Amino acid sequence: MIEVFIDIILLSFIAVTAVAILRMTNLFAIIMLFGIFSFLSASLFAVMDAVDVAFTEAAVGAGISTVLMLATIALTKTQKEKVSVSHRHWLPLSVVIVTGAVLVYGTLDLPAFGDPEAPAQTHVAPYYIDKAVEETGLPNMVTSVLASYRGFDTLGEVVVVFTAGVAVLLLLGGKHRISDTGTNEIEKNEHSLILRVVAKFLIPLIIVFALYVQFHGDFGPGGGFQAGVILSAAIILYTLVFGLDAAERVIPPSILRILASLGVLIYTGVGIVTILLGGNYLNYSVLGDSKVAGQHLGILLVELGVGIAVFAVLLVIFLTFAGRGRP
Amino acid sequence: MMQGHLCILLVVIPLFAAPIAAILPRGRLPWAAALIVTSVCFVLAGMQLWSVVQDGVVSYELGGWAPPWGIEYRIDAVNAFMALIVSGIAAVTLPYALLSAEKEIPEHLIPLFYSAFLLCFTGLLGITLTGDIFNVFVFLEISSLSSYALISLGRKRQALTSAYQYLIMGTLGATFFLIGVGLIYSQTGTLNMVDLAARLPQVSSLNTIHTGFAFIITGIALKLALFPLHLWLPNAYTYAPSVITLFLSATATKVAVYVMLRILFSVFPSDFVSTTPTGDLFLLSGIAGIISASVYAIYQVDVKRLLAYSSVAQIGYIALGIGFASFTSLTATLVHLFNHALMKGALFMAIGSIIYRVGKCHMDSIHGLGRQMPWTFGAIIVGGFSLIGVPGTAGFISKWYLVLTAIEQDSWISVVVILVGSLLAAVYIGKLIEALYFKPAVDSNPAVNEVPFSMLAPTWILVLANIYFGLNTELTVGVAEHAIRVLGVTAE
Amino acid sequence: MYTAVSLAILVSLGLVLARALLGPTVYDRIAAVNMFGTKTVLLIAVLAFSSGRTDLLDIALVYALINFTGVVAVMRLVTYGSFHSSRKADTKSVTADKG
Amino acid sequence: MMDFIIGHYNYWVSIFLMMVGFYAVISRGNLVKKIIGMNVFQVSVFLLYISISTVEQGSAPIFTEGVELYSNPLPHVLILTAIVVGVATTALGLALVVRIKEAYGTIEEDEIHELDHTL
Amino acid sequence: MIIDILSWILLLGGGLLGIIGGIGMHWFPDVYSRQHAAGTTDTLCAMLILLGLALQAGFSLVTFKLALIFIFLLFTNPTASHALANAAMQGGLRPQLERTAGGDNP
Repeated sequence: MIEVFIDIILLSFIAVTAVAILRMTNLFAIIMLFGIFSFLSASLFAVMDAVDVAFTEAAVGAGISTVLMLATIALTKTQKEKVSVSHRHWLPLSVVIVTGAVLVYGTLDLPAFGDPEAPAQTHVAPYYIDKAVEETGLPNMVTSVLASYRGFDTLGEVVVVFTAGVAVLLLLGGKHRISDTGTNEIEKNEHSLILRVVAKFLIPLIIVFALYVQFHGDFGPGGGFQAGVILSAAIILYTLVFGLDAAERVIPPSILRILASLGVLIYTGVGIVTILLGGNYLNYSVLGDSKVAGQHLGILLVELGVGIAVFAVLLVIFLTFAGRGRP
Repeated sequence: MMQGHLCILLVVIPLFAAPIAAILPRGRLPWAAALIVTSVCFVLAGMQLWSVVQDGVVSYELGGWAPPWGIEYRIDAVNAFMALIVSGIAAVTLPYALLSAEKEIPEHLIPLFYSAFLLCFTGLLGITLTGDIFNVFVFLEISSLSSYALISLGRKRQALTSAYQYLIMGTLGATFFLIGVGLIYSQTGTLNMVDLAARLPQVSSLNTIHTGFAFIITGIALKLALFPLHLWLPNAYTYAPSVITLFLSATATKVAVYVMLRILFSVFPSDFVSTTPTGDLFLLSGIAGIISASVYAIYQVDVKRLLAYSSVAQIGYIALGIGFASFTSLTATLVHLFNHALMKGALFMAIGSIIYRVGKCHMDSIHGLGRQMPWTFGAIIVGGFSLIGVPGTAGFISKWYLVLTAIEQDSWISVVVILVGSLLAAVYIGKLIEALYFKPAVDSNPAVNEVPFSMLAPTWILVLANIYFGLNTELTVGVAEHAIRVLGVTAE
Repeated sequence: MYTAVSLAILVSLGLVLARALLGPTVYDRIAAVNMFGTKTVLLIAVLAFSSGRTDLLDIALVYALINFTGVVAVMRLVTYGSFHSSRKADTKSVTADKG
Repeated sequence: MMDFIIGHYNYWVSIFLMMVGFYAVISRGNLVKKIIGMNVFQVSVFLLYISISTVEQGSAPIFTEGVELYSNPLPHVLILTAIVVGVATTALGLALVVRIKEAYGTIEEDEIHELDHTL
Repeated sequence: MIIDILSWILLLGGGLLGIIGGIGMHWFPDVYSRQHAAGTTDTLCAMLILLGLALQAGFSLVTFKLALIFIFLLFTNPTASHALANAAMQGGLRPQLERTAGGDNP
């Protein structure tokens, strides 16, 4: 009962936040609110038992997206949205209202929230719940569906991330010098001492935690994607506290680009190996002595590929944004 | 041994090559890698189509999991045909791309450029071959994201804004598609297309299915640039680098049409679709699209934009074909997909060649170039005739079939619209030819030569294909008819 | 008992959210976002116990970490105006308006 | 009636969020705001999917001794993919915004249109 | 039993502090005093709740994770508060030394 209650309260909060995002014009405040929005939605996912999704949404929405948005308003030096009066608002409004009405019409027939007899719960899904643990040997069904049953989707997902990395490099990767900073000052860090000490202490912890998430993903919430995001968050934190140049000394961008490609290649490569061993693409069962052992090994490898690719790409994206306009 | 894995190799080979291309050194190596990959894929796609036509539908279980639990690749004549179009165009584009891209793309971005190109190619093939509706979404996003990036590489700053506009429209479309898939899933519990087709008839009276259907169709229509959702297309095609314009115009919208056909004719039950106003809406959109886009095209002064509007008009013909939903009309649609890829490919290549020589393609700045670049000019003439639908070119065949259907269905207004559309096409192609050949050369333009052979050869391959498939219809129409029968639509 | 605690946290979440919405300065909002993050962490932790799913603690941990990174990023931006320079930026423009 | 409302509240709130996000995308002229609106729109779709996957009294789809009822893992997997797609799109969109600002000096749609037409 | 009662007291105390902190964010007139209200109660509230939970859990991996969360919050909150106040000072906001009616802005 309490979960339903929390669910409803959080949903109301999130609705209020969304309206505020729409109505505000100060972009900085909007991005702050977007952080809250992501936290709220992540909590909702947690309440609705989607632990892996909650994990990812928090790391991606409240973490990476927000930081990138901040970087963008810093680069565009725009704090305020201009509200134009000339816009005709009735057209978008009517489009939205029609869309919403069609959707509400569509939901009238939906089974009630949480109904265990709903068609979504009774056709394909029970197979995973009944068989996944036995067939792949992993307790976390989300991981086994993600990496094995629908492993090809996940390959696509990694490629999407990789594409984003390529795209951002294509757009922002070139040297762009802004005119007003002629002096090449030495990066002297003026960030407070406290922050630096704390960061030095926390970053190793975060890295250890990322590794835990990477390899614990078979048993609990987590996996390659989440681990990659957390690891990149650690380096992002390092960059924020110690400066961009220091971060690039620790991990040179050229290495990151190779790592990004490597991650995708590991995933695709595992599939090619399974073909060579006589199975279908991404059929991990042929990798080991027994079916379950093969599945286990395959999932471990592809999760590793995912982790590496996501870590490298997100970091490349962040560093590219952060380094834009650097004197 | 590899025979059974043909369909997956088609996607995996470019997928494997893309990250490698990204880290190759500058120079021509990334291009060579892309060239080899696309040519191999073209051959594989040909073999795939052959085997499908011979032995029937191929089902490939990814990960070894039986559908609907795992993802399935399901190849029949329709998507094998599409895969052949996509990989064929890619294979002709690449030899052309070498010089054109070197001229238009900054040197240090070349490896990433070919990587993105391969990713886009992978995405398009992935959409085509899959039998899982969510997988369509994933690969749709791969191809879309890479095409946004590729479009933004155009040299004018408008390339950035048009890429942004496309990004917003494309993402809205993809999200609409996602909403639709979610709603359909909530009532059927499955994502596999064959399984969906089996389960949808029992639930097709529910509101949720209607809403889901509407959202999926709207989402694809956005990607397809169906009139009036086409607003992103003219800008995107105008400002993208020449190579990208030619590749996307010949493949991206075609693949979206394919998804539309698949959803309308193999996923949803036909008696469900016929109760909705979908067919009429397509006819309406087709008629409005043909007329308005053709008229717009006439008034354009930028040649690329002119051709982009003409693409919108051509999508109108395709929409007409889908709207009639008969055996002949769908055959016409498929044939037109193929032919339009050929003619727009040839035309955009020729325009790209002009840009290669003079750096722009404004109507005023190309005066007299036809006399200086006879081969390129020849390509434009044949491509243009094909676009108009002159007998003896590929364009005539598809229009002919479309007119036949319209007469069959007593839709005289469509017949008139198709004819008027051709007339308008004659006007804008005429304008183009006049500017190229009959106007005196602009003084500010230096005398130019014909473009190098590596650009002419691909152009003329497409030009000759336009003529060949205009004279010999057995192959295209035969395969298309076979494919339409596979979709479950038969001649009465 | 867990119910009472989660309710208390929800109430404070509501209050913090109101502060984030009302502003008026950017610093108020940042503080609110930070506090909101902390409260969410606590909510998830309490939820983990009330539902007996201690896996949720991992999520709480990630929230705490992301919250910290986010706040540091905001701070850096407010102080320096970009992620790469170490010169003090003119930040007056950020702070004053009421959104 | 009450049951019906409680049983559909989740869907309706996510639809409301979709409308808000969609409206922000198509009515606002600021390019960053459009992207934020798009994010709101996408998150609301995630909410819809997860609402569909929830089973009352079910537990998270991680095998535990003695637990019989799990929520549906499939939409979770789909949404994980969709979240990643979302962040990829956001990153690309923001990169475009940065370049547009560099090329035009503004990120307001109206002003960009004006600049393009006065050329 | 004793442990149970103790943990309940801690949890409730934490919850109460959370509400007080929330009210504090509205009670005070300027950034610094609000920051003070939020910062102090926030850390203590987190401490109490996590300690209460740890008592419930006994000694296990769970306690370890709770401790980790605790360390995180312990470090992050004061650091964030400090950096925030710092940034606010640099940003030109002066602390309000006397209470004025409706004085919200610098």
